[in-house]
Amino acid sequence: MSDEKRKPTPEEKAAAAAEARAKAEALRKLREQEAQASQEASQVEPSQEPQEEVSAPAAKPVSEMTPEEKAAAKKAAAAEAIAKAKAAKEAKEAAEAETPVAEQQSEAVATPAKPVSEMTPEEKAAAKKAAAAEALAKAKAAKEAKEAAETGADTVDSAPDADAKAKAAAAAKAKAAAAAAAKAKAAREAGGDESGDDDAKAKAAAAAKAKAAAAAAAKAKTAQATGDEAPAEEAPKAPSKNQPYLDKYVSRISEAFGQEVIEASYINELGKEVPTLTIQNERWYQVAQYLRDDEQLSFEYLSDLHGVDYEDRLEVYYHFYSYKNRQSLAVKVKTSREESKVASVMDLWHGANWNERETFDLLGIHFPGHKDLRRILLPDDWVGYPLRKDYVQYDEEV
Amino acid sequence: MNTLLQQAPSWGTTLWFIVAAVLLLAVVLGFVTYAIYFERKVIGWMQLRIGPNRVGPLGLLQTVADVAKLLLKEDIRPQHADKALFTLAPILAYAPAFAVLAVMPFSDSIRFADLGIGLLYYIALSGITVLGVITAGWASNNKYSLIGGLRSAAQMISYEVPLVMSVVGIVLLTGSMNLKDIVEAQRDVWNIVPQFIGFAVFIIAAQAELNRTPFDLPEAESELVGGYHVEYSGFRFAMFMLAEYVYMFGMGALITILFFGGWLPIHPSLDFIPGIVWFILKFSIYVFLQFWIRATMPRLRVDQLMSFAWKVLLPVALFNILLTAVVVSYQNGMF
Amino acid sequence: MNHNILTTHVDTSSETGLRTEEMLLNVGPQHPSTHGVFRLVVKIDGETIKEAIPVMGYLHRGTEKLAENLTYTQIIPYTDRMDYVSAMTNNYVLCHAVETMMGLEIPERAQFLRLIAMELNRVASHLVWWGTFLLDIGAMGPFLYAFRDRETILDLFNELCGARMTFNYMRVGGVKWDAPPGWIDKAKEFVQYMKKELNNYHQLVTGNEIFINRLIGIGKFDTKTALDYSLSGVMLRSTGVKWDLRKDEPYCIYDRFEFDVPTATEGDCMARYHLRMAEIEQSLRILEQALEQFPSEGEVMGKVPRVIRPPAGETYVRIESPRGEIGCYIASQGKDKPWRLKFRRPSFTNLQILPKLLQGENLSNMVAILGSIDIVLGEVDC
Amino acid sequence: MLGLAKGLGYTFKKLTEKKVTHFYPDVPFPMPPRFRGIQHFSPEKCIVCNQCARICPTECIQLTGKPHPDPEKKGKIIDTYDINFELCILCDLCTEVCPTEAIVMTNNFELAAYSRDELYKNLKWLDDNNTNVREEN
Repeated sequence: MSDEKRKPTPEEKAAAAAEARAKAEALRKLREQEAQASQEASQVEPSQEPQEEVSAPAAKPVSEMTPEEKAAAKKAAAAEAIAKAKAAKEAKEAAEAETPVAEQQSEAVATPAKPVSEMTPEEKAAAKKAAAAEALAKAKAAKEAKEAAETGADTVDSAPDADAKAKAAAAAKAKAAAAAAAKAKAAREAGGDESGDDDAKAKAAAAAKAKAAAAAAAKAKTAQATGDEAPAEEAPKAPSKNQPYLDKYVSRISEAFGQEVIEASYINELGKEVPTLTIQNERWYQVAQYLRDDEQLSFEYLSDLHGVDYEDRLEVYYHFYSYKNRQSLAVKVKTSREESKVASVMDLWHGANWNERETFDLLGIHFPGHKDLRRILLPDDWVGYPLRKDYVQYDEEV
Repeated sequence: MNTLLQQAPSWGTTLWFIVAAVLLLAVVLGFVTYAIYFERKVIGWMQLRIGPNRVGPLGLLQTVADVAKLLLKEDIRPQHADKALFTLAPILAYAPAFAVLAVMPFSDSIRFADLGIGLLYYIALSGITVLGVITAGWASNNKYSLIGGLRSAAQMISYEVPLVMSVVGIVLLTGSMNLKDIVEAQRDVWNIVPQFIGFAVFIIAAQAELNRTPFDLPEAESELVGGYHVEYSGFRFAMFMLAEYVYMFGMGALITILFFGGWLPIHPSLDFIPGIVWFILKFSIYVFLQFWIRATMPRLRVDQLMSFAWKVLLPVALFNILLTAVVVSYQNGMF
Repeated sequence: MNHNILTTHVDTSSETGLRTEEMLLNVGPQHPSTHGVFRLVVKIDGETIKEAIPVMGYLHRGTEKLAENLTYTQIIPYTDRMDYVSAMTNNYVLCHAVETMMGLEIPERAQFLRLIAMELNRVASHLVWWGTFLLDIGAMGPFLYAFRDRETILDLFNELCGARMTFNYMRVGGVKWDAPPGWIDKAKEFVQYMKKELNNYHQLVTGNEIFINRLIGIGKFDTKTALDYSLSGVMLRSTGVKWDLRKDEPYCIYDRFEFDVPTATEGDCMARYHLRMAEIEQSLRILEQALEQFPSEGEVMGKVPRVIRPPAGETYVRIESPRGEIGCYIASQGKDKPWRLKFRRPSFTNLQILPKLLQGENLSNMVAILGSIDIVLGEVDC
Repeated sequence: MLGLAKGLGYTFKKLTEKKVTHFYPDVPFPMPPRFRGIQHFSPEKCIVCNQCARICPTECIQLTGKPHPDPEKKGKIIDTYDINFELCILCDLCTEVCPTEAIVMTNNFELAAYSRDELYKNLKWLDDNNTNVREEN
């Protein structure tokens, strides 16, 4: 539901119209899916356990899961989601016991016809599942949602009727979903470090276990959900429009350098579906060169370069653009915090020059190969790297 | 005045000279004060502002207050500046600007020295100002000053050539370098008509000589911050400021004399209006033009400036001399 | 600063036998033409620049570090202070990034208000550029004319959001204020006025021979260099690349309006001048349409959770600011505060080409080239 | 030459045009109703919820509450309330979150002072700053 997505390109319009017509069918399909999923889930469940532990407390982004993980998670979650209506209640209680922040959350749950837009993608998707059954029963909710959808008014101009209908259905689902979403949040908070309340934690822990898997699964689903909800339902695995590009990049790079240089590859659903690669640090320079020079890739424009401190590692984020192919690509290169080193790409893209200096200045990442690596924003005699999470300002008197 | 000049020097006459000089200085300072005031006003009006309006009625005392402030300011000299030259530079810049006024005939009766080579005197003395500017640039021990000083030297020397060349036509026409004779020779028609090419060259070169927009490179504030006078403050800075405006006064007077017929009226029938009024009127138009240009024009680049002087102005001025010479010879019946 | 520029070269072996010396000139941080507190150390031989080293950071406030301890709503006022000449686009890029992550839906009316505010701000920004650029070139009149017209825009903003430059107008999910009564009509009036006034600007400056001669062929580069140096906005378009994020990766509701992306092929200061002037025209064109189609009623704030918590993950969005491509990267851990916030500042990136452009140029061209890049130091130093 | 002449023509026309400058400070500069000026604080409305201090991006608001003097009543009343205008960026967030409109914006904006200490405004000062109070908040 990002900005872009709301603007109806011709294809999207057509799709929306088609969806509206096939709405009833879609819903039926969804139910089938759920039934199927619940069967599958029972098979995959054991393998699911360790993952939810990882994903729940640290809120591990989808981005770091391999496709297989994602798929597995989804299946498991689908099954659990059905049983979630009940859990929602629990979560509410848990939330109430929590900090004021959590209270606000539960307030949000109570408001009727809460639009999808308020939920984070993973919640949305999770909610959708849980809601599907409820939604059918709730004719009234659908009506409310319709109104909400109309005020939202995105694709009003094209086939307003059909559109609104489709939206109403979606919104109805979303409404029921809100309950589940809140639960997800509560669970995550309990898991995370925000709430110090032991009581709440204990309560939430139960919910969290059931929930986390669902959330993880949901994330996988958002890939399709971001665009439009109906297609996601029709074809749950419908890949992002950028999936072919990602596949192309992966195959080109693997052909040239072998599989192992790509540590991970995925579509970043939160970031306008940009294909994202994580490249092995040691081979980065060669890969970078290839990215720029290869005919089919030709990423001649470096839009952004900066570093992120993830506490256990540092990452350098590159955002490339190819004016030839009109395609974006995000690349991440990891490095250790102690001996941070990422090959400089300054001689490939001159625009990296100051950006690398800035990254060095603020995060202390070294760029071997950079010709003039010195501080750029801070004074030359500054001590420490401010954007590191453990940074404390140097005080001469201490 | 003429009688005074021809008398043998005595205490009495010397006193008279001094009084007259002080009087002229007062007039010139008054002019500078209000030239600055009007410059700010005119440019303000053109830029949809109202200009100075806080000190005195209509802001008339604004410049007075500014000058008072400059005179009362601490005299600051940069530590590694050349002490002697730093002190000398403003005087060098100012003195010739004032000295050239000695030969200006403001009207039939109001004038000082009546030199046979008045024009030459003016040109020769005004060339000294550039020395002051270079000295200031060098002595300040500041890189911006130095660049400004050097730009100024290059510019002033380059533009002096077309400036001189452009008035040769008038000298040819008049047959005299005496400024009074030149004015008298314009009874029938002002020199601006027969000498239009010369006038165009002169007014451009004069603009460059004055370091005024669009030729204000030596002090280009957006490039050199302030150019040669960047390190000057207080009354020394006031001297430079004064030199600039007095020089403008001189140049305005010269142009009025050379091209606009000095104190002569537009038409002989308007003779009842005193000559000095005509002079001031014509002179004011030129000064207004200065302000007007300053409100409109961007600045030239230094290399364009030089090539413009040598490749455009000088040939045009030479052509003007040739043309005038031919015409004058024809009139004298040589052909 | 341990850089080779500090060693100047003394030429004793010249053919003339004259001893010449290169000179280090410190331009800035207090210099009228550096548009803020930017410093350039230039090595000059006479008036020819041999080498130029930009030094910046005098206005570095650590926005990115501060943001790590602020909620998203609290960061918005900080973005006002980055590119303070065009704060609306900064507001927008942050909100847009958060909205992209959260998948929020923005009400129609808010979208229009955002677009109108951004385009007005683009006009205002270009007017500031026009005025200051000409001030650099040595003409002081245009500066005041430009600021007079910008004043009208700032007054409009003042009425809209209660501030003239630091708007803090946009919020995640919408905008803070609806347009006050009569505001749209005033904006319409301004657009009509500005269209006419723009011709006067051209009359005053564009045909001026001195001006033309100072800009033609100065600060020239080609498309390949532009891409290599990650240039964006007018800097890129002046080399012939037809690229405007409003057109090519439409955000907000730009795809509903008709406008052109002016391009030039010369890649010099003159081309950039003409492009910016043409961009004002196009912005006015967008404004005309947007103000005409402005919905008569509707919400200005979408349904947003009380506490804004983007899901864990990261996003990078980019939009077209008056200076080029402004990007916002957010790494979120699912908290109400960003884990890492990074702005891709067009001024910073565009400035990188400066040392290359200045090489071998005259000192007078330095200010023209620097002016034509159009930097805002609040953004360079962030 | 034509370009130069055109430019001169333009500036000459402006010579007589109406001037656009204001006579500030002789004539006060009217600000639109939404203008974000110095805050006005009404202590009787404050419920000491601390939201303004928490939302402030520059942490320039400091407040303390004390128990309600009337023992019958619950809750707190405001004791001290300081805004440090060295830091305040008048971003409007405090007035936005205030549930009781105890803190509101005014149209006053003249803050210049000779000493930094004068920029610390306490409860009384903020309470007395009650002219031109903004209506919409």
